[in-house]
Amino acid sequence: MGALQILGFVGPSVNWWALLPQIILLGAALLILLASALAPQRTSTAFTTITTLCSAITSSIVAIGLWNDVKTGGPSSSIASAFGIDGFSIFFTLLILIGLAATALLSHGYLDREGIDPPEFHALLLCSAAGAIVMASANDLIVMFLGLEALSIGIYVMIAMHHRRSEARESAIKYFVLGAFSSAFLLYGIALTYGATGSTNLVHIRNYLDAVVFRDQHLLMAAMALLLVGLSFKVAAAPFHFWAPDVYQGAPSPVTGWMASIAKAAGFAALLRIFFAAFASHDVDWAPIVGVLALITLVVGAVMAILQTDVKRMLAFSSVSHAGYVLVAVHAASAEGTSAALFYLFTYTLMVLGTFAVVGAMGTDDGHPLSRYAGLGHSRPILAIGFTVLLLAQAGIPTTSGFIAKFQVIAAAVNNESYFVAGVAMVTAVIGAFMYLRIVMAMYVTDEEKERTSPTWHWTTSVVVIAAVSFTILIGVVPQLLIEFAEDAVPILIRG
Amino acid sequence: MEITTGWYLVLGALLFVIGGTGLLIRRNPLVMLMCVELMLNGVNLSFVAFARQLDDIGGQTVVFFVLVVAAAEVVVGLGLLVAILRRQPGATADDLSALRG
Amino acid sequence: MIQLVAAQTASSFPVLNALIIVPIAGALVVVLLPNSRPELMRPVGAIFASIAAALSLYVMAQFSIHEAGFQFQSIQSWIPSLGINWHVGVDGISLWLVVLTGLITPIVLIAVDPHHDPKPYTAWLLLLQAGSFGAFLALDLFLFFVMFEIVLVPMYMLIGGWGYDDRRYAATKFFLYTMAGSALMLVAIVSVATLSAGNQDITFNVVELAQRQALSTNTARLCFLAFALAFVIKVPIVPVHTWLPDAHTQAPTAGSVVLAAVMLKLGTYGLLRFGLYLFPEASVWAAPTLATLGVIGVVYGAIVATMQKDLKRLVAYSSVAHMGFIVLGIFAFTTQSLEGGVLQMINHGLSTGALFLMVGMLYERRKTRAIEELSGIQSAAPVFAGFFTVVMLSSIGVPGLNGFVGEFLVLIGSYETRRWWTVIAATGVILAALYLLWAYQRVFHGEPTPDDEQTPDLTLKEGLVLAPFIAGIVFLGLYPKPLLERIEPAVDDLISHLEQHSDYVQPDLGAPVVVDENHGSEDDH
Amino acid sequence: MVELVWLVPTLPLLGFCLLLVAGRVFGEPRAGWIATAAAATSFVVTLVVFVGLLGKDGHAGERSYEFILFDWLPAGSLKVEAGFLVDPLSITMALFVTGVGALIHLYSIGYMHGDPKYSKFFLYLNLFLFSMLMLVFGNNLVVTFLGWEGVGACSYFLISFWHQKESAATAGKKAFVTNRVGDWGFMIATFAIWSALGTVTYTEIANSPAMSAATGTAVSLLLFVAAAGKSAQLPLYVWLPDAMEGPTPVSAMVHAATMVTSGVYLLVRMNNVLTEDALLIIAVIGAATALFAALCAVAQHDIKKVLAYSTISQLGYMFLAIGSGAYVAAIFHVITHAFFKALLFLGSGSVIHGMHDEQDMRKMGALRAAMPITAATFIVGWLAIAGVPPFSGFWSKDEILLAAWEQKNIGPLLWAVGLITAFLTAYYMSRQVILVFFGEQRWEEDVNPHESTWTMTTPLCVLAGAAIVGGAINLPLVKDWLILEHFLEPIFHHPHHFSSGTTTKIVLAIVSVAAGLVGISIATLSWLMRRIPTESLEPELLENAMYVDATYARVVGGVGTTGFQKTADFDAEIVDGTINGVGRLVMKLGQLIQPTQSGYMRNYAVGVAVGALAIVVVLAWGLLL
Repeated sequence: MGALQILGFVGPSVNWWALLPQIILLGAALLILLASALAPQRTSTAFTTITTLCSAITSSIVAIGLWNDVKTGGPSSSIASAFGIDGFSIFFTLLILIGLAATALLSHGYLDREGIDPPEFHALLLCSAAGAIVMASANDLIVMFLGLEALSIGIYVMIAMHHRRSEARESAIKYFVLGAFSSAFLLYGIALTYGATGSTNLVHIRNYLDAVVFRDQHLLMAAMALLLVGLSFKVAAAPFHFWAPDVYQGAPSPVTGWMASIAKAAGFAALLRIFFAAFASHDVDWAPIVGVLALITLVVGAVMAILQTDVKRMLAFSSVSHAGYVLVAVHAASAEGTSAALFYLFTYTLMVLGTFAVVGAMGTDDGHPLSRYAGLGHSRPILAIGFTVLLLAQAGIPTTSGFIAKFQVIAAAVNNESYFVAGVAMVTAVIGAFMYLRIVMAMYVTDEEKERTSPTWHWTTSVVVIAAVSFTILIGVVPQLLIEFAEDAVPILIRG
Repeated sequence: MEITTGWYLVLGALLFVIGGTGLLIRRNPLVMLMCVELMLNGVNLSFVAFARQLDDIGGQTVVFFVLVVAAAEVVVGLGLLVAILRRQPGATADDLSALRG
Repeated sequence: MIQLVAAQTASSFPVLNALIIVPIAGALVVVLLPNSRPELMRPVGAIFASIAAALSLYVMAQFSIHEAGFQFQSIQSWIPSLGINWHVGVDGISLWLVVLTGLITPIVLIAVDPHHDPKPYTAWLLLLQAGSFGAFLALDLFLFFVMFEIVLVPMYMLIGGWGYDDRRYAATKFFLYTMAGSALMLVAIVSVATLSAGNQDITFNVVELAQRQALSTNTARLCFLAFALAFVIKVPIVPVHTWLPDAHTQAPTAGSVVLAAVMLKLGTYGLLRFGLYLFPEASVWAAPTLATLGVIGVVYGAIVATMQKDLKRLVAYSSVAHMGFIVLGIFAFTTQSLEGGVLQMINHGLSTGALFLMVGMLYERRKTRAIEELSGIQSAAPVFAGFFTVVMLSSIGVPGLNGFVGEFLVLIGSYETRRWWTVIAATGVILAALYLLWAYQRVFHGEPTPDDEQTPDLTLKEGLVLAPFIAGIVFLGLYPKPLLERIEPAVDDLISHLEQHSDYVQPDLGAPVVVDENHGSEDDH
Repeated sequence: MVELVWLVPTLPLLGFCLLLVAGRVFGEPRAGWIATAAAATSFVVTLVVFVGLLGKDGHAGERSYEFILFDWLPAGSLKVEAGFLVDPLSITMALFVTGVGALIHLYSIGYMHGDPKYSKFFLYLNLFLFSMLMLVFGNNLVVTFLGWEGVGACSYFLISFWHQKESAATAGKKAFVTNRVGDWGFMIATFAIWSALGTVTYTEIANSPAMSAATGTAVSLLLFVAAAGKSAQLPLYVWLPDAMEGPTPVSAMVHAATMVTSGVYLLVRMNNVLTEDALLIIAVIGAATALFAALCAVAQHDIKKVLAYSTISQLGYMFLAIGSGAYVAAIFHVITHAFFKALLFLGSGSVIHGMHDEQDMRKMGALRAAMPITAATFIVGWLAIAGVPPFSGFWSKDEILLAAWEQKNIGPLLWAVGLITAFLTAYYMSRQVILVFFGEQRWEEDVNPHESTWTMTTPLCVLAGAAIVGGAINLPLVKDWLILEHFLEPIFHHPHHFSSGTTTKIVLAIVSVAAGLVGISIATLSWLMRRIPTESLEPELLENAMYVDATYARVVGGVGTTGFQKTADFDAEIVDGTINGVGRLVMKLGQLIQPTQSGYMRNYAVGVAVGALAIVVVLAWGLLL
C-alpha cells in the first residue's frame, strides 16, 4: 500500500490563499536580494524599506481578507491541518506585519547611520517575519519548529550584521548558541510528544488526549516540560532569560526591538497554541508550573531592572517582567486569560517598538547611559513626552493601553482565584515603575539646564513613535475594539 | 537479547545529555556547536525509534527537517565564529563576556 | 436601575462630564499655543480652569438639598466586555470637594508663577484638576482607579519639573509610595467586582456593588484592607505619611497647594465612599484600629511638626495632624463626626492651601523657608502677617473660623462612640497652638534683621489671591449651615447603610440620657 | 428694650471693622476715640437692656431672655445656635465689662500716645470687648467658647503687642498655649454635657435632670480646668505674671478686670451641674492659689508683678467662694475686684508713664507730690483691696470668708487660709503704696515724673469712686440691702444662704479687718519707719514665686523639648528609614541575584539546563501534585 501511494502520490490539499501572507513576504525578500545582486549600483535604503512596507501592507490586506473568511466561514486549517487559519493565527499575522512595518521604518535611519547593508537586513527581516507567522499559525509542532528556526536564524544574522562592533558579535553568538541549545530541548519535547501521542499535529494530540485514558503519563509530562522550556527561552522567561539582557544590549536597536516584540509574541503564540489549545485537558499539570515561572520572571525582571544603568539593559529586563505578566495570563488557562495575553502582547508590541525607535534614534549602540537622555525634556520636548508616554504605559499607568492590558491580566488571574500571583504582579509593577521613572526623571530633571545635542533622526522614526504613542493612548482610552479582537482570536484547533 | 525501542530511546537520551553536558563544560565555541549537533542527533534517534514503535512514517520524515535545520544553524554558527575568531584569534566562549550584570 | 437613572439624567446637560472634559480641553489648547508666546499660557489655562470652576459652582447651585442619593448622574457604556461604564455622579459628600477642586486650581494658576516652562506647567495643572474631578465624581470602581492613579503623573511632573533641590527623590518617592498603596487596591477592585457578580453580570458600579454586599465577611475584610492601604497612604496616616513632608517641601507652591487642598482628600474621600460604603461590616471591624491611627496622627503629627526647621515641612506635618481628625471622624460613624470629617476636608483645604500659598510668597521674597533665617517679618510686612495670623488661627481651630467647626463636630460626634480617642485627640488643639504660635513667633515676631527689614509687604495681587481663602475661612466659621445641610442627607444615608449591613447601631445622640462611663466602648467591636 | 442686646457686642465689632479697614487713616488720636465711643455706646446700650430687664418681675423668673440669630452648627441632633441669653448674671457681667472696658479705652488714648501701632491697639481692644461680650451673652456653651477663645486670642495679640521684645512675644505665646490646656477641658466638658444631656444650651441644661454622679463630677472638674486656665489658678497660673509684658491698660482690662474673671463666670453659669465633691476640690485649690499668690506678691519689685500676683490671689478668693457654694459672693468680688484692681493697674500705669517706663519700685518713692491724683486714687484702691471698711473690697471679701467659714467639710481651715491671705494682701499692698508714693525719693533728678493727662486721670477718679461705694450693691445684715443677691437669685438652683448668726458674722468681720490692719501696720513699720529690717522680708524663694514657673520652664525646655526632638528624629530615622529601607532591601535582593548575569554563556546554559531539569522532575514525577 506504501507502493500505491508512491505511484499515485497525492499531496495534501493546500489553501494557497491562506499561505499568501508569508509567500508575499518571502517574495519580497527574494526581490530585494535579486535587486541588490543584479542592480548595477548599490541598492538604496529607500527601495528596500518601501518594498518591505508594501509587502507588509499587501499581506496584511490579505490577512484581513482571511479574517473575514474566518468570521463568516469559521476557522479552518490547511496542509493536512498542519497550518491553522483561525482568528488566533490572523491576529498574530497582523501583529507581526505591523511589527515588520514598524521595524522597517525605524531601521531606515539607523541602517544609513550605522552603515549596515540594507538589502540583506531587510531580506532577513522578511524571512524572520515569515517564520514568525508560520510559528504563530502552525498547527503542527514540526511546522512550528521550522517557523521558530526561520525566525531565530534571521535574528542571529541581523544581530551580527553590526559586525564591526564586538558587542554585536558577542550577543549574536550568545543568542545563537543558547538558542540552538534551547531549541534542542524544544525538539526533544516534540519528539517525546510524538512518542506519547503518536503525532506531532496539535489537532491529533488534542483529540488523542481527550479520548485516550493515558498509559504513559511520565513521557507526556516530560514532553510538556521540555516544550515549555524551549518556548520559555524564546519569550525570555526566568530562569531562561539570561541571554536577553546581554543580547538586547549588544544587538542593533531595531533588532532589539524586533526581538523584544515579535520574537516574544511569536513565542507566546506557540506557547498558547500548544498548551492552551492542545494540552487543554492537562492544564492542571502545566498551569501551576507556568504560574511559578511567571512569579520568578516578574520578580527577577523587576528587581534586576532597577539595578541597571544602561537604558537598553533596563528595557531588556523590563521586557523580561512583561513576559512574566503574559505568563500570569497564560497561567490562568482560561479563554479570558488567553484573550488578556493576546491583548497584552498586541499593546506591548507597539509600546516596545516605539520605545526602541526612540532608543535607536538616541545614538549608536555603544552603550546607552542614562546621561544620554538628560535634558531631553528641554531639547526635544515632543520626543520626550512621547517617550514618557511609552514608558509610563509600560509601567501600567492608566489611560494608556499598558494599564488596560495589566488590568485584564489581573482580572484573569483573579477569576482564576490566583490572588497571590495577581498581588505579586502588581507589586513588581511598582518596583518596575521605579526604573521607568528614573528614565523620565533623567529627561526632565536636569541639575544644570545646559542644552544637550539633540539626536539626529529620520522622519520615518518619528512616524513609528507617533503611531505607537497615539495607539497606546487611543487603546488606553477606548480599548473595546481591541478587546473584542483579542476575544475573537482565542485559539481553536480545527481539522481542515 | 532483543533490543527494544527503549534501548534506542535511552541511547538518544544519553546522546542528548552528553551533548548538553558538553555545551556546559566546554569553552571552545566550535566544540559547543558540535555538542548542539550531538543533542539534535539524540533527538533524531528518538524520533526514529518512536516512528518505528508507532509504525508511522511521520517521525522519520521529521528527521530530515531537523537535519536541514541543523545544517542551516551550522552555517550561521560557523559564519559567526569566523567573524569572531578573525578579530579575536583563539577566543574561547568565556572571552565573550563583555556584556554582563 | 441603571437604565432608570440614565433615563432621568439623559435629558439634562451632562455637567459632570463637562467638568472633567473642560480642563483636559484646556490642557490641549495650552499645548497647541505657540511657544513664542509664553505669557499666554497661564491666562489661557486660568480661563479654562475658571470655566471648570464655574461649572462646579453651577453644580453646587443646582444641587438639590436634603437629597441623599447621587445627583447629575451620567452613565455611558465604556468597556462593555469588562462590564465597565463611564459613570459619574455627585452627592453631599463629594459636592464640596468638587467645588474646592474647581476653585483652587484657577487661583493657583493665577497666583503662582512657575518661572520657567509655563506651557507644560499649566497643562499639568489642568490635567491635575481634571483627574481630581474624575476621582471625586467616579461612581465606577474602574473609573475611580483610573482617576486615582492618573493624578499621580501631573503631580509627579510638577514636583520633578518645578520643584526644589531634592525634587528627584521627593517626586519618585511620592509616585512609588502612592502607587504601591494602590497596587493591591486594583486586585481588590477586580475581586470585589468578580466575587459580587455571582450569576449576575459583572459590574464595577459602586452603587450596585454596595447594594449587593455579596462578599463573605473575611473576603470583604481583606478587600477593605487593600482599599484602606491605598487610602491610608494617600491621606496620609501615621506611619505611612513620610512621603508627604518630602513631597510638600520639594514641590513648587502650586503643587503643594493642590496636593494639600485636593489630593490628600482623595484618601479620606476614598475611605468614606469606598471603604464605608462598599465594606460596611469590614469598616466597623477595622474602625478601632483606624481611629487609633487617626488619633496617633493628630498627636504625633503635631509633635513632629513642632520640631521642624523648615516652614513648609512644618505645615506638611500639620496636615498629617489635621487629616488625623478627619480619619477619627470617619471611623466614629456618627452624623456629627462624619459631617465634621467632610467639612474638615474643605476646611483643611482652605487653611492649609492658604498657608502653603503664603509660605510660597515668603519664599519668593526671601528665597528661604528655614525658620531660623527669618525673624520680625511682622514689622516689615504687617498686612502679610495679618493674613497669616488669620489662617494660622483657623488652623489652630479658633471658633469663628472654619477650622474650629470641623474639629468641633468631629470631636463631639466621636465622643459618643470613641470617648477616649476623642479625649486624646482633643489635646491636638493644644499642640496645634504650640507649634504654630512658636513658628509664628520665630518668623514674624522678634527683632527684624536688615534682610527682614527689606521683606516687601503683600502686593495687591497677592491680597486678591488670598482674599477668597480668608473669606471662605471666615464664612465657614460663622455660617457652615449651607454646607452641613447638603452634607447631612448623604452622611445619614451612609450611616443607615452601615447599620443595615453591620451590627453597628448609632447611639441615640442628643436625647437626654444618663451616660454610664463605659458606654463609649460598646461599639468598638 | 431687652431686644437691643444684639447691639451690645455689635458696636465693638463695628469699631473693630472700622479700624481694621481705616485704622491707619484715622491715626492718633481719632482711632482711639472711635474705639472708646464704640465701647461707651455699648455700655449705654447695656444699661438700657439692664433697665429693660429690671422692668420684668424677677421672682416669676421672667428675667431670662434668649435671642437666636441663626443656626450655627446644625448637625443631626446637635443644635448649636448663635444666640444671646440675657439674664441677671450675664447682664451683671456685661455692665462692668462694658463700663470698666469703656474707661480703660479712654485711659488708653493717653497711655498709648505716640505708639507707632496706635490704631492697631484699639482695634485689638474692641475685638477683645466684642469677644468678652460674646462670652458673657452666649446662650450656649459653644458660643461662650467662641468668646472664650476670642478673648484668649486677643490677649495673645495684646500681650505680644510689642512683639519686637522677645519676652513679650514669648509671654503672648505662653498665655495662649496655657489657656489652650484649659480650653481642652472646656471642649471635653461640652462633649460630655451634650452626650449626657443632649443639649449645650444653658437654659436647657438648667432644666435638665442631674447627670450621673461620676459624669457630673467629671464635667465639673473639666469646667474647672477650663476656668483654672482662663482665671490663672494653680497649676495653670504661670502665664498671668508674664502677661504683664503687655501694655498696662491691657493688664488692667484683660488680666485684671474682665477676661480672667470669665472662669468664675463659667462656673457660676454652670452652677447647677457642679457636684459637691468637685466644689470641695475647687474650694481647696482656690484657697491654695489665694495664699500662694499672696506670698509671691510679698517679694516682688516690679510694680505690675505685685498687682499680677495679687490678681491671682484675688481670683483664688473667688474660686474659694464658688467652692463654698457662695456664687453671689464670687460675682460680688468679681465686680468689686474689677473696680479696684483696674484702678490699681491704671494707677500703676500712670506711674510707669510718669516715670518713663520705669517699673521697678526700688527706683520710685515719694511720688505722691509729683502725681497727686494718681496717688490719691491708688490709695483708695489700696484701702479697698486691703479690706478696710467701708471700701468695696471689705464687703465682698468678708462675704467670701464667711462662706468659707460655713463650708461643711473643712470650713475653718479654708477660712484660716483666707484670713492669712487677707493679712498678706493688706501687707504687700501697703508695701507697694509706701514704696511708690511715700518714703524717700529713689529716682534720679532727670526723670522728673509728672501727672498724666486728663484722659488717663478721669478713669482713675471714676474707678476710685466705684471702689469706694461698690460694696453698696450687696450690703449684708439687712435683708433688703442684698440687692445683688436678690437680683441673681433666679439663676441658682440651690440659692446659698448664710446660716451663721449675726454675732458670728460680726466677729468674723472684725477678725478679718484686724488681720488687714495688722498687715498694714507691719508694712508701715518695716517699709516706712524702717523699724523692721526689710531684707528678711523679701526671701529669694518668694521673689522667684517658689520656682514653680522656673520648674515648668525646666521641664518643658528639658524633658519636653528633648522628647519632641526624639520623636522628630524617630520619624525621620525609623519611620521614614523603614520605608527607604524597603527600597534598599529590594536593591539588595537584586544585587543578590545579579551575579547570575555573569556574561558567561555556560552559566546561562546552566540556567536553562537546571530550569529544564527542575520542570521535568516536577512534572514527570508530579512533585507539585
